[in-house]
Amino acid sequence: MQLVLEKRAERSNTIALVSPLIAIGLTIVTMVILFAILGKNPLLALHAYFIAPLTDSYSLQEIAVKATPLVMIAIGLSLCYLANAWNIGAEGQFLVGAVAGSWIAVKTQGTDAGAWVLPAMFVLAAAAGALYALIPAICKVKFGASEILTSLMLVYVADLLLDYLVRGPWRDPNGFNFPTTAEFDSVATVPLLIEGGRLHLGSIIALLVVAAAAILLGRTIKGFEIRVVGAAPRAARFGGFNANQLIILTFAVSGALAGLAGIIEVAGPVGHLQPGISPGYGFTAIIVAFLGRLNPLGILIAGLFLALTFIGGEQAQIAMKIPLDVTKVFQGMLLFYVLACDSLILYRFKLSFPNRQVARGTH
Amino acid sequence: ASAADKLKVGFIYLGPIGDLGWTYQHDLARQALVKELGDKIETTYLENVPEGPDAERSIEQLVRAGNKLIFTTSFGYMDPTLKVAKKYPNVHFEHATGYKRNPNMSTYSAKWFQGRYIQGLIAAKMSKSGVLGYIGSFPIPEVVSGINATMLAAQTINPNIKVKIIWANTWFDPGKEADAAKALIDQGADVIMQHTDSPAAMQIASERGKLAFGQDSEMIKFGPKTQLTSILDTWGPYYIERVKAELAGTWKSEDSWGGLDSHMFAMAPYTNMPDDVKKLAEDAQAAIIAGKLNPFKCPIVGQDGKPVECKGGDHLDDGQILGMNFYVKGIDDKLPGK
Amino acid sequence: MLDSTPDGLNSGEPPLLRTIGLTKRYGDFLANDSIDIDIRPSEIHALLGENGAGKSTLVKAIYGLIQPSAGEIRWQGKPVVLSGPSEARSLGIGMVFQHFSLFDNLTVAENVALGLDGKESFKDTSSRLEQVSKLYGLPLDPRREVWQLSVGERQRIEIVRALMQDPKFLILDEPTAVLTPQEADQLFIVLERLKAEGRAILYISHKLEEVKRLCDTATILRGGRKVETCNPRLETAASLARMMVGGEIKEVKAASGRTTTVPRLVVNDLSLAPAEAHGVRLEHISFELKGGEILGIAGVAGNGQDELFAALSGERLSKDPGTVVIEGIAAGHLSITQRRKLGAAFVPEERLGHGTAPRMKLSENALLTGHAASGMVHHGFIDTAATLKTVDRATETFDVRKAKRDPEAASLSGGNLQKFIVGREILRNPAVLVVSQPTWGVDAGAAAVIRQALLDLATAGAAVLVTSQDLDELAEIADRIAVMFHGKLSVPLPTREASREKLGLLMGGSSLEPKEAAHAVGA
Amino acid sequence: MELIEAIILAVLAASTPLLIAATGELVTERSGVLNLGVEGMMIVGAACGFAGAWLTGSVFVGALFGIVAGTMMSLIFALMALGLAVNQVATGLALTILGVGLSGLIGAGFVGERITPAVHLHIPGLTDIPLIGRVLFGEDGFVYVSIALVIGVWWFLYRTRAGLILRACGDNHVSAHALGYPVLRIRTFAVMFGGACAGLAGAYLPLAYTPFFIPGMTAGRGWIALALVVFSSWRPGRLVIGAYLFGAVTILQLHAQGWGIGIPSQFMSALPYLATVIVLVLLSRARSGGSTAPAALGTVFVPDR
Ligand SMILES: Nc1ncnc2c1ncn2[C@@H]1O[C@H](COP(=O)(O)OP(=O)(O)OP(=O)(O)O)[C@@H](O)[C@H]1O
Ligand SMILES: Nc1ncnc2c1ncn2[C@@H]1O[C@H](COP(=O)(O)OP(=O)(O)OP(=O)(O)O)[C@@H](O)[C@H]1O
Ligand SMILES: [Mg+2]
Ligand SMILES: [Mg+2]
Repeated sequence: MQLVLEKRAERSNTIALVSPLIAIGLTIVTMVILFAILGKNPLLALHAYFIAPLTDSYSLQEIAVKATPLVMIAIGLSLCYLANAWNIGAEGQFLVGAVAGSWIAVKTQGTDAGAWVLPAMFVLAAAAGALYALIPAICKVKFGASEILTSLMLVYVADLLLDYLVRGPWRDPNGFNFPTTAEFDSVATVPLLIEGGRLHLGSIIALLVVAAAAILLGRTIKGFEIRVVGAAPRAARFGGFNANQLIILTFAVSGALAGLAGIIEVAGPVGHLQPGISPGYGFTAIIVAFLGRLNPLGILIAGLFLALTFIGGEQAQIAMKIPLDVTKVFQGMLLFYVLACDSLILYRFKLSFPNRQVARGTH
Repeated sequence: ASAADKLKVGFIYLGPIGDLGWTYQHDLARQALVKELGDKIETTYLENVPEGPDAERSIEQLVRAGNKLIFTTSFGYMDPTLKVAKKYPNVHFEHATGYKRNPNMSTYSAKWFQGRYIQGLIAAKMSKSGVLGYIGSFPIPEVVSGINATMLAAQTINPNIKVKIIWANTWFDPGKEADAAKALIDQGADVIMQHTDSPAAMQIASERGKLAFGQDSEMIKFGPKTQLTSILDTWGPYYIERVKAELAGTWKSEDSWGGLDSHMFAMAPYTNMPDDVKKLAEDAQAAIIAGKLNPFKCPIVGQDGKPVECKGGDHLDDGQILGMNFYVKGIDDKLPGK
Repeated sequence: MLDSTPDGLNSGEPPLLRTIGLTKRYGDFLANDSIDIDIRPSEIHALLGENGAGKSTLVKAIYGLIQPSAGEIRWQGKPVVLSGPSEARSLGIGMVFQHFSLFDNLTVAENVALGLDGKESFKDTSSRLEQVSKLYGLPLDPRREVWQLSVGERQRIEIVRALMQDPKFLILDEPTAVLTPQEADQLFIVLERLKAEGRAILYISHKLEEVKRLCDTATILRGGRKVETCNPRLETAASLARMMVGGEIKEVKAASGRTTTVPRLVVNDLSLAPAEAHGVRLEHISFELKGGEILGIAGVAGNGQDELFAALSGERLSKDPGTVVIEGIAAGHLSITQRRKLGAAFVPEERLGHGTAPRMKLSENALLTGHAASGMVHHGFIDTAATLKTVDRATETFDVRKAKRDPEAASLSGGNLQKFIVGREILRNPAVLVVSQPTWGVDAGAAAVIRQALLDLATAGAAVLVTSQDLDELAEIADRIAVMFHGKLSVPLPTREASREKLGLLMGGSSLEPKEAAHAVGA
Repeated sequence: MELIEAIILAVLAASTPLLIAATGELVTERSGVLNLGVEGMMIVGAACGFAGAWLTGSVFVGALFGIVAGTMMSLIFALMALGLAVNQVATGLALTILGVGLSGLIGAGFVGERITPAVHLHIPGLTDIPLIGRVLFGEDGFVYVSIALVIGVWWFLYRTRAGLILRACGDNHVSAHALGYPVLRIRTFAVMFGGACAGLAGAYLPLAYTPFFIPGMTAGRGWIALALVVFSSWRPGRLVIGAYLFGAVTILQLHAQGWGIGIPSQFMSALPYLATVIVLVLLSRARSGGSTAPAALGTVFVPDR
């Protein structure tokens, strides 16, 4: 017996709609088994993961806060991936953006700089993220160096750069030499949306980014270019679109969005620059991009969903002492199932039996 | 007491509980706490909580789950802890190794440099080559003060003692720590000291027949013939004391910076050394506990040859130690970020 | 219809291979519907049919590459079930594929070794390779890597590889599509010799004259079914075509009074280094094409036609703007989009992946080439209604058959997709149309529609450049024909002077005088 | 002199896991499959390898456990990327996440335990030769295995028919299929070999390098292995050079710190990564545009049947 794929003449839109549901269903079944093995009550665990975080406004806010950088970075990455440019280094671009934006905050600290500070931080962060992303893009376009690896290597470099700055030049003079800048002034801080909560302006920006990406991809010729270059490079060249330019462009945009996400995290929930400002956002966003099928709306949903699993994972840790590793297994599994089910959009799965019986059928 | 009215105590951990180092020791202390007061309290922990934007949420999640006393066990949790503390005045917080406090937020840390001083004495006695190897994680004051204390002690035995420092730029990468230990030994160091968390360096020293000190936890298992002693983070007594205070309703915001006298940390048994060295170490320990010996006793000469200002009378004051960012004379390395 | 062997055709000998009710189903689509065929030793058996009739499917099943859904294969009278090509090879079945099955980055010897079953050492294979290729007059250098070789040489590898298995039965799927007439003649000599050695050959070709000359028997497929087995020597090309199509083929009619006007596409001494290591260098190409005129470019594939197309379309730019002049404007340095704005339109050879993005909708594929100058884009935003209108108009004008209004390009059959692509360009009323292999892989009906459209476009005053390997097609529509060889273009000959022989010689590179070519302008 | 020997020994030890994992990935990629999940397979290999050695007391059994674990992980990848034709980049990333989680669960029970590490060869006389003795005759088994592995893979790829077929699959899967080679099955084996090597490389860490298990102890070495494959332009010989070069930069930056070179340690730590980027660029440049990557690398293949 063998699993055989049969290409569909056209992608199935029905499957495209139900496949995420099947995937979630399969993940839940697997999780139930895993919980049972671990000796945890599966129903309670699932409740902690999926239901509890949705039942109070605090958790909902937290989901939005957590999803904000993920969605923003993933939108940028999706543009790259659609154009067949493999930016794996969003984490580094995030950090560099955070560093560059913080530079303004650090330099204006204690001065009576006005309301221009935050916008300027955003602009500089986006620019720095974009420039940092351009390194692998240019290496790719000019020299043909694999962008997957160069962008990844640069993550480590960015991490060490940030580390160097906060331990050296930008160290808070009153911080007992601990590796952090001083708390940013209020003009350099992302405003909160709900007093006393953590929901901040960044979430609105993320929504705007989603909307802009949806319009870009769905309605504009640029978006079309991106999609064609990725889907059929030769046809794209025939259409007059320059793949190299698009690699540069999508890398720059995704770097800019990652950088912006970086400064929003630093000037928002964190409030100062320090090592470890990213719990792997740049990498998690890759999952978000794929979970969302590289579609802006999908990414928004996927980002919120993944954020839910983080919050839920914590609540499961607290309520049921389920180890954090289970959440990771669960995220990996979810991604596998989504990818596998999406394969159904293009293919039919068939079980074939050794041909000896089939071929004799009519005899 | 029934489950409902048990006191809920929460912990936020930086690493996995299995890191064999920092987080591992905190969790051992939590277990000791459960053993001692298990019928009156219920503990919960969140592991692997990064020191970034997630920390605040994780702490708040513990609050919302009903924890009344919360230990946040790494420096990077300082600001998030403070933010949550301000939001929930009725919950008490204990933050490790930081310096910001609030009426409902205490800080606690240990004067590990006292232990490092003792290690410096032992190291200088035991080293035949006169070269010590030091693996640093990050050049934060805690680590720098440890290096200085080591050096000041070692110089009392051997004024020409040398220390070679390698910054691993990580708290935790066993492979890299092992590589660093190898490099130090290959460059002539015969006593390895580490301020990173895994037992990798101990293991390498043991393989090479050199001597080493453990870090955070008992590492003698990884070097039965190698470990001289180890600075053990023994948070247990402190945790028990604070929880008892909470139970009794006497909890107050405090700054506990415990030395060897406070049981905040301890020295593992002095092993693999001749009796005279052992005696030297034990005497120093006793003197420190008795308050007769201060590792940062003035005069202290900085790397640049200029004496360091003595803000604490005859020794450096707490602020100078907590924010230490200079090397003492005799260290030929350059302090990163200077 | 159990035994369909016609009386009088080799009926004396038992068949070497016989299929009974062979059926292959793809989803709901029947690619082969209950096909019976007999192949006898010392027989060259033609398999004819339109594109998509199921010829390749049938031979792939016989070669064990795909598993039939139903039916039986008998080899020397015994039923066999082939689990894969290597089993077919061990029986004595060899195959030369329609699309080469070679490995560009491996050497000739390695490619050959991969087609054998590995019982001899690599060294022995190499030396036997040299023997066999000498024996049949198909010279090959075993150490060269395939990407360095010409199409003809690649074909040779395929054939030598098959011959080295010493097959009793050899299948050739359209082997002459890429050969010059002279190379094809050489192949026929080899085939006759194999026949004389007692081997059977199943020969797939669209070139009916060739089939009449070479083959003893012909089986004709239509829509996946066998419609006839006959002796091709007793048929005419027209009667064979009728059996294939199942009706008469519409004649393509040129409008009588076509007048040529001003030069609309001029190429002046165009030379271009190859873009890739194994590309062809274009050398001193010059010609002039007036409105109302169709210039045909013949030549064996891989002689620079693709490079010329890229240079004309602007997919590759030349440094000197004057090398390509469109509508009187030097355009050598302009991008494809800018050239489209000047009134040029292009139809590449490859439909899926070059002419269209396979997994995108037709409306999006309309946008692909229409975004520059067809009012589909306003201020960077796409006018979806306009793109859909283009699809509808192309559908109507060119009878594009599809399952819904706006399906994905890949879901269309080859002929229908080609009609859509040609329609998409022609509807833009181009001043210059450059089209490559307009009817390659397209059935006779659709081909007629497309050729008619090209003629009509020229009649309306456009300049049309057609590159094709099909000499009959060029004879039918072109006013002049030039031949491309090794990146050089011959002097265009008026169609009535361009005999098959002459063109054949030019395609083989015989009588091309570079000096003449360089100065040749117009006719 | 002794210092040089010591540095070489340290470099060999640091390079060995990279070399083993990269050799496996090289074979995988030569067959046309890009498996980015090396890190995930390594870390599971580390956890299972340690578990095996701890339970049985045998480093050899531990290594086998690691190999089996890596292979199992790679089978998940094969099922997804080959069986279900899923995008290979996404699948590889998912595999890494899954691996990190799984290794944590598996390893949780073994934290704090220690084992006796793999023994080093000692041939009296030979091992004591100055400078080269310990380098050549005093390594642990893994080092010799890694060398044998690369030589074996070279021999396999360029001297055997099976190797030729594997390279053919990576060059053009359509042709390979047309000639009757079971492309997906061959690729599955190549992926499994890659998984086995990654598992072994992961197991090397707790069995020989630092004989205890700690979650996350691979610390990004899987990613470096991936970079090395590109660095080597898919040739086993250059892979050896690349792995040892990377190991050398890693070790030498530590020595440089020990010698007291006044460059920020962060910069020194960043050196191996920067060096990788620069070398990748230089190599790609030297190839003047054309890549030597297997032509079918990373592309989906669904055969007709
Ligand atoms: N894997 C497949 N799945 C679905 N349909 C297929 C598949 N392979 C072939 N077909 C369809 O089967 C039909 C027969 O194809 P086949 O390749 O046998 O045609 P052919 O007679 O060789 O045509 P040509 O002259 O163009 O080579 C075509 O309509 C083709 O699209
Ligand atoms: N690989 C495939 N998978 C699924 N369906 C296919 C595949 N190839 C072809 N088809 C379907 O088979 C049908 C016939 O396709 P094909 O291109 O072979 O047509 P054709 O018979 O050659 O027609 P035409 O003569 O117009 O070229 C198409 O409608 C297409 O939907
Ligand atoms: Mg065919
Ligand atoms: Mg067709």
